[in-house]
Amino acid sequence: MKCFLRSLTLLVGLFFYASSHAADALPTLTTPDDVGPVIEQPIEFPHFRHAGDAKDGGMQINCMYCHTYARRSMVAGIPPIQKCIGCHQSIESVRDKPRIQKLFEYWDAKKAIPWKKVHDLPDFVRFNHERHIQRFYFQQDRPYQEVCGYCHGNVKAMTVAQRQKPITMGWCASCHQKDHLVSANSSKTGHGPNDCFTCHK
Amino acid sequence: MSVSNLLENWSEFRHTHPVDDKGYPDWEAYPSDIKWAMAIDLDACTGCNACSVACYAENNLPVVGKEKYSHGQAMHWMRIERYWDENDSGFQADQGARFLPMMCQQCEAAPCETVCPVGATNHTEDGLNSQIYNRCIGSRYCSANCPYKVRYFNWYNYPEQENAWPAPLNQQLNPDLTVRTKGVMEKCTFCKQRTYTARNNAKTEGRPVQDSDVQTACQEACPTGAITFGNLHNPESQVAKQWQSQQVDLIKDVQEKDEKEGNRLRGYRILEELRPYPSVMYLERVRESAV
Amino acid sequence: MTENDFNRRDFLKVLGWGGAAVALSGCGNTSIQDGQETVTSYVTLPSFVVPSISNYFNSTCAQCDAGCNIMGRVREGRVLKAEGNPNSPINRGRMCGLGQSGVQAHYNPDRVREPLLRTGDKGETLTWDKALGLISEKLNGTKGAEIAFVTGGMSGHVQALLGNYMDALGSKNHFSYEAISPAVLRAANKKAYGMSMPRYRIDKAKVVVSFGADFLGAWISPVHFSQQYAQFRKGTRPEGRGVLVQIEPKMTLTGANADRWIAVRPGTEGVLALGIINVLGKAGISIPADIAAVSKEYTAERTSKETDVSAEQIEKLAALLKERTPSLVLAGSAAEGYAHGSQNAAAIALLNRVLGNVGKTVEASASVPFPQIAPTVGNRSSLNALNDGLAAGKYKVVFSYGVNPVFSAPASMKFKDNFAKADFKVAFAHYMDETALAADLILPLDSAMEDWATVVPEYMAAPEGAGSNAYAQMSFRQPMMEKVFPDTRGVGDILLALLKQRKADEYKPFDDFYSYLRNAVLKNKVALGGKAGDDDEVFWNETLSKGIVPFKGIAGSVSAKASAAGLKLPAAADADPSYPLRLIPAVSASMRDGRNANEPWLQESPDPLTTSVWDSWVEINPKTAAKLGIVEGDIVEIASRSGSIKTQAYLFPGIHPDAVSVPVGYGHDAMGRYARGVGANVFGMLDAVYDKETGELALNETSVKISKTGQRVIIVKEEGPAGGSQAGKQKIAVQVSADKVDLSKEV
Amino acid sequence: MGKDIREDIAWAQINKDVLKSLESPRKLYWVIIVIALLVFSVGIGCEVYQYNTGMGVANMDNPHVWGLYIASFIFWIGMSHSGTLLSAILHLMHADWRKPIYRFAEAMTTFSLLTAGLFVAVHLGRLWQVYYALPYPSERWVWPNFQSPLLWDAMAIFTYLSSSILFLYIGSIPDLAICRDNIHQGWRKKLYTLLALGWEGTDRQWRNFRVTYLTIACFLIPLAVSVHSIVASDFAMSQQPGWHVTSFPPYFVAGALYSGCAAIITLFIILRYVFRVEEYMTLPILKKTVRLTFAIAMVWTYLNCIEFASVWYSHDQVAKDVLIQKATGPYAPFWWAMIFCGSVVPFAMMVKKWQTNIPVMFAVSLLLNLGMWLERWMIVAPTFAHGYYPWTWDHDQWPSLIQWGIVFGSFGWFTLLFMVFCKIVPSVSMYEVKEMVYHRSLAKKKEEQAVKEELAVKGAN
Repeated sequence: MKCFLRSLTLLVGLFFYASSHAADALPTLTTPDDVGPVIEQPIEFPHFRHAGDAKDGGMQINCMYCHTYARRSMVAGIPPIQKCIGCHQSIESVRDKPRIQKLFEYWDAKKAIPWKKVHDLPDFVRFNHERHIQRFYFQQDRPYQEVCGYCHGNVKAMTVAQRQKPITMGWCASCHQKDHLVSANSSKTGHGPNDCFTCHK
Repeated sequence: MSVSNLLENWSEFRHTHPVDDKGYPDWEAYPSDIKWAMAIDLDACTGCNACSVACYAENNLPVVGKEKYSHGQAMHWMRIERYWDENDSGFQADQGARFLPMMCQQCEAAPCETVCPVGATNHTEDGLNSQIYNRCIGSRYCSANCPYKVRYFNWYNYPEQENAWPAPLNQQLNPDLTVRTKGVMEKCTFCKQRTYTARNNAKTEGRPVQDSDVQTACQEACPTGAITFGNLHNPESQVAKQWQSQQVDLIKDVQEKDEKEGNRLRGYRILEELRPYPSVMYLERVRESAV
Repeated sequence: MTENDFNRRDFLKVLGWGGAAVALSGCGNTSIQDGQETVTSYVTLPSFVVPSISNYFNSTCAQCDAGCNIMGRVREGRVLKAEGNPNSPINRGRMCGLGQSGVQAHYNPDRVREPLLRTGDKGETLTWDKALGLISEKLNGTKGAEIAFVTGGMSGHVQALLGNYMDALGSKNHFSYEAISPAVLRAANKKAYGMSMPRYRIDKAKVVVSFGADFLGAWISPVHFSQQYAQFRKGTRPEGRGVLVQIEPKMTLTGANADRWIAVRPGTEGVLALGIINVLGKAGISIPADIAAVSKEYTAERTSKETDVSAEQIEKLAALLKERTPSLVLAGSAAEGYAHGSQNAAAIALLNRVLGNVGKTVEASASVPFPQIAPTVGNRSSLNALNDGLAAGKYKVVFSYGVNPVFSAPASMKFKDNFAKADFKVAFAHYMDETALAADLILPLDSAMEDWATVVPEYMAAPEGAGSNAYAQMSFRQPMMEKVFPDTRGVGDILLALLKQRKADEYKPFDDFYSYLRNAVLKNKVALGGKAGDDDEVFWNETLSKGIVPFKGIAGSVSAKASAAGLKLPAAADADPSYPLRLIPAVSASMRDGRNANEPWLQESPDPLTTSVWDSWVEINPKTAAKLGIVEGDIVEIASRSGSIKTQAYLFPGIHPDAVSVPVGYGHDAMGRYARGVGANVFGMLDAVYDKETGELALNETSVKISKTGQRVIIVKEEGPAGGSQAGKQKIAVQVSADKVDLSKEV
Repeated sequence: MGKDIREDIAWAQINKDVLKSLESPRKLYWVIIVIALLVFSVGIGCEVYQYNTGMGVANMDNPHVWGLYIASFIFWIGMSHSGTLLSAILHLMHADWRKPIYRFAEAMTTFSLLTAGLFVAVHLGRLWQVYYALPYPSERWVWPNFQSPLLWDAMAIFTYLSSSILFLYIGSIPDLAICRDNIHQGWRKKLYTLLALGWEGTDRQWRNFRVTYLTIACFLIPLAVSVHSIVASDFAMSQQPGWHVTSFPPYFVAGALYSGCAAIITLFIILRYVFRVEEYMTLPILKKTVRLTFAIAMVWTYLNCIEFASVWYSHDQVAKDVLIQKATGPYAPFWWAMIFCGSVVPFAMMVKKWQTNIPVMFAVSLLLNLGMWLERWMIVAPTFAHGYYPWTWDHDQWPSLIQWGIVFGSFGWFTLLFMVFCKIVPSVSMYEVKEMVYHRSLAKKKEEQAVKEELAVKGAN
């Protein structure tokens, strides 16, 4: 009997110890990528061409040149076709490429492009692009590619954007629990809100 | 997430109340510089229901229809109560009726918060009593324990099965907050989506939130301006001035002025003696006796 | 960028595409569904549109005739909510529940979606071209005198266009009809003060005595008066907190907020007013001789006997009025709905003169210098004229727009039958309401949030300050989003198209009503507050963005010469024993005359006093009910000489024992899913008794008897069976006597 | 009064009698099974409808957010207590009369707990998210709220349930072995072989068995008390008038034992008839049970009075109002019925003649159960009807047929489980009855010996 009890205690203890460590190791800021599905878009937009590094043949356009609302609104927004046309009407060299032709078709028909959502959050979640951009891009002065990349992954290397991070609650919370510098030239740190109501609506 | 994190985490997700077990208020422990609060002047309130309709419009409240209304399943986060004066022979109407707009009082020590088995309702740092719809499993314990009975349960699947917003009425739905489905509790949030936006904008501009930043939907609609809403921590805010001038203290369960003889102030909080420390102050309705 | 001349019309067209994203039920969906939803995207987007941030467009509320200025909150191409325009002198950023529900009229699933032609009992859809062609066909060979157009109260450029159309048809038969209108008041005011709609200054009065004017609920411009009321109740204003006394047989929302609610015997309001004058005279107020001659016989005792108000109460009231000036005496619909309604109103107006309120709390308002857009007010006597004409077979083609006389005319008028006598009836309709159902051709209208219009309010509120007596304003109503249903049309567009049938050349320059309106406004740029040198485009855009166009009106003046000449109040008649009770059709703030009954928020927002929803009811004094053996929830039959209805009984302390009250606006048998079959229509059973001077239907002159049917229901209402009791002495809705609090130091 | 178990009954006879009950019960057994199935399917139908449509079909509203489900939940939890009382407490007290009946009482404990658990599921608005209430290290970094009495409840009940099942099972092992040895083919043989865990009845096995059984019994007693105290905390920890009562935990425990004992009487009477075990479930045992029940009834009545009294002499006006409402308001008929059934009817058990009168006791036990069910309902509902806030006062909301249907169905579910169990596992503990018979015969022999010796002594003198 004694023997039985002893081994039971030991087993239970082992279970808790092991599970505690196993769980501890899980979510961190640099999670292994959790790649989302490949999504077919109406136009196969080459992100790498626009935002990619120069060495890869990209033009290093700031993400927020097109996704211009990210710094002043909850949503980053898809640029209106107007924006694409604004540049492309004067870029004759690629005018006859099928993707560009498609773009002009939409423009001529005055029809918005039905882009599919790549990073879709459930409707009860409120994610604010503005706050994150303000915090990391403007206050901490981090490079925009890094800041956007926290959640969107390495978009500058993609053609059609694909989800690279899990974007689950635990994943969000793992970063919110970390201390981050308040601004570039301050040693003060703070972490993201852990108030349920801030992100849940 | 380890088991060793359990307790630490748990204490974090329940914010400290300024009124805790110490028996005296601890404002130092208050986690932010915002405490949303309200004041409602019952002398100005005419009971016209504009606030309630505005709430329907702002907060995606379903219209339940006659049959369900008859079962008491209406979803009005803000309800207008009508009371009569009474004497021995029954209701008296010669001084009119008394109206009371009643919504979640956003208690500082809310009875609903402690009892939720999953922590779907808890206190936010800006002093709201939050309701996380997706966390709710529908035990309804919060409502059972609410002294004001201002929590509303989704008895049915209003958006889908009950078709509460037949197209194109659904286009009116506010995208700033979700449409609740069956089986979750909901209640007034002091227009969380609006306070959120106000705080967000103020933060971007690097300044504190001011009165002009935010109005709740009911306050905005109120034809007589009976509702005041704002940050109680900001002494410049209208609501703080009102609370102050009425000598109503958020963290007391008995106001000093009520103990004094000859109190000529009319601010009070409902069911204050139960010590939930509600965030809504009402101002007594005044009636002239000379006529 | 590429399109610099970006105007609002195009903006609405390109903004959202194929319906924008709708908030979905969120709680069931815990998983992320990448690639399932579509992003809201745009072709072009003006810089002021930022996704997730709302834009506000100024417009004007169309839910009632007060003309409150509103802002539509627009997100992703959808209007979400109406909010008050803070710059409006009328509603000052506030709104009532009725106004809030305007979005539900806009998105209503029961709107008429395409033109319909009735053949026999069946309807068929047809194109606009065919519909308009049909009208043209029917009008050919029809004399102008055979064409009638019935509308509600109208103003602005739609009215101007309608006027032009009627001229083009050679018809003078424009009938402006309102089921509930202050027509008697207008006439009485004209006589007493020299203008039909002076400005009332509740906010300046120390005492307001209101004879049945429900200014917080459904009287003239309730949101504006609520603003004034809020001022009036402030202890911090120089006059101190005001005292409101409401005198009426059935408690209205205003009565519920009164310091003293006095239940007067129905119809004796004028007597009471004269009684008060009599007592005031005795108390030393100087009474002009003509008034004294009339009032002298109304001693406190006699008045008390006739009105059922105690002499003590009359004296108290007189003392208060004498002590606290200025005061304001209002005459409202409850006092006017009698055969002697005009007399009542005149007697009440005398009080203002006696108390010296005219010019202080009854102020002059401005009139509009442009007669084409100045408001045409509706009343019921015009319906009588139309009905007589229809009965005589005078009209062959009848247009109706914005009114529902088939629903709101008393059955004794036989309006429906007479309406059927016309050969061709065209209804400009929002819903398939009773009148649209009786019409031959139904033209679907844009909602007020899709349409262009200008509105000039009848009650001209003005901002504080100099020149306010010459202040006038025109408000814009403009589209806030793309049409919900693509095949509806604005009333202006329809009228323009019809006009083009008659005068193609004159209206050729105008593609649509928008261009007509723009042209008309820009033509009068200077008169509307612009400078001659202003750029048209800039002026137009600024005007639209403000939504309010103030302009200089013709300053009026009020005369304090209300005369008692010819004033004769009938002695209270003994009740007919077979119809012992007086029926008071109640106008509630949300239901009004029933035109908005299909908006679910209004149906579900409880009546403030009875807290009843989704049904009509009859209010009975508990004493009367006890006599008749009626308890709450009994289905009773209310029968008048002209008809009867059945509805549920509600025992209500706020009603005179000699009266019963049923709300109007319920009892539609058409209109839509939320209105149909809800409650009973009290309009139908009204006796055809008219005010002797104005010919207005005397709403309160119907005598009824009540009998139980034996059925009983549980009333669907917000209050519990405890009936709003606060027993248990808990501090819930606390009331305090004015002398127990110090209001002067409040913030 | 009937005969008690014969001391000279042969052990083989015991085996034979009890095993026979597993094979050929009376026809009534099948009738009961069919009825239980029907009743249960009514409940299932109602629940499926409610699950798909929403809780609204149960006719609950604000403020009546809880209804019969919670009342029935407490009722079934309460019912589970007497199993523990009979098997654990009386085991420790060496009351040997419990032996023929403790097995089914213990089964009752387990199955009523399972039924109670059903009500938690039925009651939740979003049953499909119930795992949120489980304390597991989740990806979301959130935990359930350990402050909530509801969570304590869940934990307590789960612990109690698992311990009860363990207790029931361990106690049945020797009997399962007997079954295994006496049945020669079919699925039963396989089942018993599996469940008997290779029991051979060796001395060492018996010794270990005794220790284990005793340990669990000791563990179970505080657990039982705590479970119902915690259920009481659901109410006592809240702020509502009529619930916020300090004496609720003991009151609930007493109520639980009370209703459990009443249920034992009911089932005792049914079982002894259906399974033809009149030989073992004898009237003297019934008499003892009835007396025990009466004692508990008096304790409950006392605590009930204490509760009223403490409300009465406190200055809590609102709580007082609730009490007055209970006695005079719309719930009055039910409340007085509860007083009648719970505090008046038990006096019938004082009548000696009736203590062993089967029909009378059957009726009485049903009434007691009804009373105890009403008691739970009278705790839950009137507080909602007359809480702190006057606007919601006196607004009655009666349960809909759907709600009644589910409550009704739960009785079918319980009966079904219980009856099937009794058909598979011997409802009379064979080895304990043997023990009892053995001890009694020993005692008798001793007594006879003593008499003999006395006589011998006398004779010698």
